Amino acid sequence: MLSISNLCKSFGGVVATNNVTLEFTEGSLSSIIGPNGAGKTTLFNLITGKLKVDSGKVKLDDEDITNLSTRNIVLKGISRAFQISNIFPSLTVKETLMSSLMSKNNHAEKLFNPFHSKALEEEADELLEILEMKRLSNVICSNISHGDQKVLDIGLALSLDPKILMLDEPTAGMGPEERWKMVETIERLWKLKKLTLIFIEHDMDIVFKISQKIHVLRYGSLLASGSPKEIKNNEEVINAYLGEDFEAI
Amino acid sequence: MFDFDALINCFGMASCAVNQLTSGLIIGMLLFLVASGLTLIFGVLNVINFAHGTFYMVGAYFAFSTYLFTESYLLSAFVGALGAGIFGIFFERVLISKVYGQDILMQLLVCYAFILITDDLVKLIWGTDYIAMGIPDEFRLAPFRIFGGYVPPLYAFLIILSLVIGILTILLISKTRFGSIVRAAAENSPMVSALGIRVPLYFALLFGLGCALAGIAGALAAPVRSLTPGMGFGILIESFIVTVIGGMGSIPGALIAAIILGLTRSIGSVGFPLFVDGLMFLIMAIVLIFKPTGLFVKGSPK
Amino acid sequence: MSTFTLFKKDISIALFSVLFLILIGFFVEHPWPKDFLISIFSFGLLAMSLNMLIGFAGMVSFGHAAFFALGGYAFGLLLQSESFLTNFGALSIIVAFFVSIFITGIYSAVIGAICVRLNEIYFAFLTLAFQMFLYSVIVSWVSLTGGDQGLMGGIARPVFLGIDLSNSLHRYIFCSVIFVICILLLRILNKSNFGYSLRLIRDNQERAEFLGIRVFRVKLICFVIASMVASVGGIIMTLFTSGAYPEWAFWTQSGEAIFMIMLGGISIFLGPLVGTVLLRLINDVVQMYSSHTELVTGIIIMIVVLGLRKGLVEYLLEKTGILKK
Amino acid sequence: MKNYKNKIKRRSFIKVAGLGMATTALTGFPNILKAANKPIKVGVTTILSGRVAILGQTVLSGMKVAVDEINNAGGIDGRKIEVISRDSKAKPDEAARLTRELVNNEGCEVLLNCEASGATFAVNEVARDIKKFCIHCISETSSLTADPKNRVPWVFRAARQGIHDAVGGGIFASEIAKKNNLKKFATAAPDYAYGRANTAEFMEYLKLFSPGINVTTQTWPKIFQPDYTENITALLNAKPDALYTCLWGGDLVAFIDQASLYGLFDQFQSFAVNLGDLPILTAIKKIPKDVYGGARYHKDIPDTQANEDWYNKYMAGSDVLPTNWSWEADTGMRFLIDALKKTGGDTDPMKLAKVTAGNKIKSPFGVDGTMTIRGEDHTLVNYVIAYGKTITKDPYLANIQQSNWKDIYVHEKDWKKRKKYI
Repeated sequence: MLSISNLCKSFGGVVATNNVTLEFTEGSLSSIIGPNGAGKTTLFNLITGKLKVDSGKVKLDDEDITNLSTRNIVLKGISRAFQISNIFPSLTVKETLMSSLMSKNNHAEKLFNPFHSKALEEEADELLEILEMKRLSNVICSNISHGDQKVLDIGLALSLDPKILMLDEPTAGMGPEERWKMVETIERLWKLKKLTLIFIEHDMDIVFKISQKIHVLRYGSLLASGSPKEIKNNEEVINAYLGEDFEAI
Repeated sequence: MFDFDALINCFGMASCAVNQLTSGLIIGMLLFLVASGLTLIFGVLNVINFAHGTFYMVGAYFAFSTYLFTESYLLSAFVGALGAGIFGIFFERVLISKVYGQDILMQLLVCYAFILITDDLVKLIWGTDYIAMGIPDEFRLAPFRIFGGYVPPLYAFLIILSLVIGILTILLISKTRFGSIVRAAAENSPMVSALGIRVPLYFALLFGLGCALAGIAGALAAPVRSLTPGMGFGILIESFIVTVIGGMGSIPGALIAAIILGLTRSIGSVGFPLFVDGLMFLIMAIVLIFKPTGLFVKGSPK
Repeated sequence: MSTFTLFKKDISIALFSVLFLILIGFFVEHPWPKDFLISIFSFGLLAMSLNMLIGFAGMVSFGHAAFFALGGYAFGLLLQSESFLTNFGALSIIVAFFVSIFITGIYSAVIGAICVRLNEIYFAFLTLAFQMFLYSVIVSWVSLTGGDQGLMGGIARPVFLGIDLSNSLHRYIFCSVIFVICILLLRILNKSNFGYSLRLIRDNQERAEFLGIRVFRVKLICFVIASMVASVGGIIMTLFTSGAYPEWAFWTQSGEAIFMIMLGGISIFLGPLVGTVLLRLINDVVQMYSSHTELVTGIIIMIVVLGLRKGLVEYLLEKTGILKK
Repeated sequence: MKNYKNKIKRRSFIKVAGLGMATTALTGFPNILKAANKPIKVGVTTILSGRVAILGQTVLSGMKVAVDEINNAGGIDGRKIEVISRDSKAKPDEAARLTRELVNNEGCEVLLNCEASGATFAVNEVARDIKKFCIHCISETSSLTADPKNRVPWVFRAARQGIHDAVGGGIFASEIAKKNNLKKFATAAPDYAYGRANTAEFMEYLKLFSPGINVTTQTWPKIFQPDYTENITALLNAKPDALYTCLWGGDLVAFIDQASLYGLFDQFQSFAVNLGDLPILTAIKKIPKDVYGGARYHKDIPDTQANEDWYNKYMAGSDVLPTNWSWEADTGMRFLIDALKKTGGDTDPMKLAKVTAGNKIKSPFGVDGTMTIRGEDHTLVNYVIAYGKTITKDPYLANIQQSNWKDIYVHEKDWKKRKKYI
């Protein structure tokens, strides 16, 4: 479904992504792991159009989407959530989702249509239901808990009706209990919406529990790819993780 | 609008070339002193001191009063700088530090209010009248003649002095303990506080230093520029242009940009006298469009 | 469903306001309230449209008054042109009105296309640079604009549809209607889908992009609309003073508009309008009782900024518990 | 007087303030109290803040001389003159707005407009609109009254007019140019309407009276520019025989100080039309010798007892020296008072206009002790236009020559024909 081939990116001489080739099949749940500075977030940024690719290709269903604008990539069905929850502080939870749905419906530039319409509100309510966030609908986003902000962030990505959902460290900054609740939410949504899901994660317990496939990056290059079982037994991965970078995980 | 013949003629004559180049330098160097303070404050405190021209004015008025009593140009320049510096520290501690890290509009308004208040205070103290300090006797000399061009001794002195002050400032920021603390605090102020250093004190001193630079420019120029309440306004706009072109936070950038501006004006007065201001804003716009961070600062805007 | 039915409430408030303003015109003999209100209409539109940039979209412009001036100058110049007046006769005012807004729209689209790519302080400085550039042009193009003396000799105000704009009552009513229409337009834009796109951009431009918002386009549209509304303010001022002046394009005019916004509060829709009224009153009252206008105004600003740390309207609403934050 | 008035008003302000601004806004500004023998209120807008605030100050002090005289003499049929002034901050739209407000709220019945040119044109339109008698006291722009398009039946000018100065100055300078064989002229003028028009008119008449003169270099510093170095060196490069400048106020002071550093005044003859204002002459620490300057206001020009008396009265009520604007404001006020006397205090604009057109009053600033506001174009004539040469000691100007108004009238008429004003 999504395939990237020979992707390269460097910043003023520092290589951030080095000749990475990966394949994500439809409906799969894959994770990307690697030490800090391995180029995981850069990879996300290259796929979603936030950064321009130096060389290499990104393809979605055999269509070349390399270096398209963020908006066009979103329209093609790839959306993402962020490492640090990335929301709209002055809007309420429901308004946030409504805004995002408005954008999906391609109504964002309608000058004279009232934002608060019944259809949009119903759509947002539905989404709130799925996210189990109904109780928060009229709370200003900057006032909800960190965990809720992260769920909302994912909700925003989900509201665009993506084929592929990319999550950058969905459990970062959470306590253990919250983490597992988040993992459950993610798995539930993945199944419910029949998504292709790609996520970056540091918590190995989570990674090995839910991933179908794991890709390991190091120094911008792909170190290994495979099922959790294969990765667990991969000599190079073990070395990498037992090496000096281990602390950083 | 453009008279290129006049330009070519001028640069064909040594005297004309000397006259215009040195006048570009003198305009540029005094501007640099003011702009270097502005850029320094922005670079470290991330605050745009819209009231910077006020300190130029205050420096000039302090120098004027000192000169009345002492008749000493250098002493009055020193008092002008010191006065502006102390006034700057007062402004920083009491007013502008209250809006650090806030909306730029808040900073703008605090500065605007401060300009209004200070201008009126100057009127109350020194009168609405324009005042001339007069050229000190030691500089009442015939101009130097270089290749037929004229260079007044006072201006030669000012160019050199401004350059020295500029270099000392750069050294102060890059080489001394004060400089390294300030730079570190600019990067990570909580960390530096944790080391037991009183960051607000250093910020205040730095702000005072920036204001003193504007003040000394005003004080040094006082003999040849008439003093009026509100005189800081014109110089403020020009030093903004310098700061934007040179890159906010870069003192060497300010130096180069100030000289560019000085030369634009001195060459412009021969070649395109009616378009000098328009050209200055145009240069600023072009820099902002193609390299918003300024010519001498690396990186791209947020 | 049409926009009219959907914004029923806002439209009825607008109708009511027009009615109220017209009643003032008819029943208050004293000319002062009309003069006062016309200047509020004019500068109010400048402040309200600037708040569409600053408050709705988070684009801090230091050069918004350029469009106010451009609208005023275009309108004044058209109505001073003999050939324009003979061509359009009684319709001159209406044609000049729309043409001036249109010219401002085109100009702001060009300036906006260059400026809106930049963020925050760089956007602010670039708009300032363009404003000062326009100011330089106005001041040095003496043969067209009259330079620093402004458009001299008054502008023609031919009667149309029985409306005679040299009559102060007619002029007042005409300006009130235009003013309310513009405010209603801003209100609708604020509450519309587009308004929420602006909020998204203001709050978090990067995330808005990842929601598929065309940030550049939305910002540019916002910039152009705000500029056109500002030009209406300039047109009202030109009608009122029967001239146009380069001071309108000077940066202090933008600065004053920013102050009006901050005085009222950027997060309340009508805050800037209240700010405009307050600034005018402060100005007038201080002028009457003190010769140190600058000192007193400066101190008042300090108190608002450092004491309240928000607009007066915001402060009062929060104090009274109507607005919770 | 002004301070005294302010004090009273401030006290009442404290009481009123309690009612709150909202009340003030609804009721209009409190000026409803009208006594039986109410004073005649004269609305004045001028520049009282910013860089040229000093000029506005000298306007108020100047007209105070005339106002005190009439009020001490019992006023006009028992009604005193009260000046209500506002600061326009030199902004035309503000001047227009304040003028309306002075009439509408303060109850001013007549207007004395003391604005520079831009704002004067704005006030001119307001006076036309609201039909109030108005005298412009400051703007020298010739077209204000010469161009029939701008003329309003009930509006007059009691100030210098650019074209008069240009003819007078042109004749004066041409004689010097002929005597000293000055051919190549350079000019330095502030880059705005006044500077450009003044320079063009002056050079036009200089060339007319002394053919063979040409302008080789023109430099245009910005108004309020702090530094003139590049303009000064441009002048030095051109090596002209003579320089003409119409810089004024603090700008002229700075220009002269900076030019002295380059020894500019030793190298060629200079004419500075605005040099003769007293505050300038006293502000410059070392006045260069032998610069020709116009007397804008000078206590010794004309050297009469009347002028001396006026100067002393002025200085008794002011802490700044009188300027050109002072005598103009005084003159405007005197014409107004004279007109009011003739109408018996009636402020009907047409009645006042009727007695003002062609009116002649006694004045220390008139050539023969009188000045006239011409009926045909509503502008002041027969005021002193004089030029002299700087000396380094008080009174700083010597060898004063007065221009002859007969010459001026002839050339003014030609000029008007050329401009198609008549």
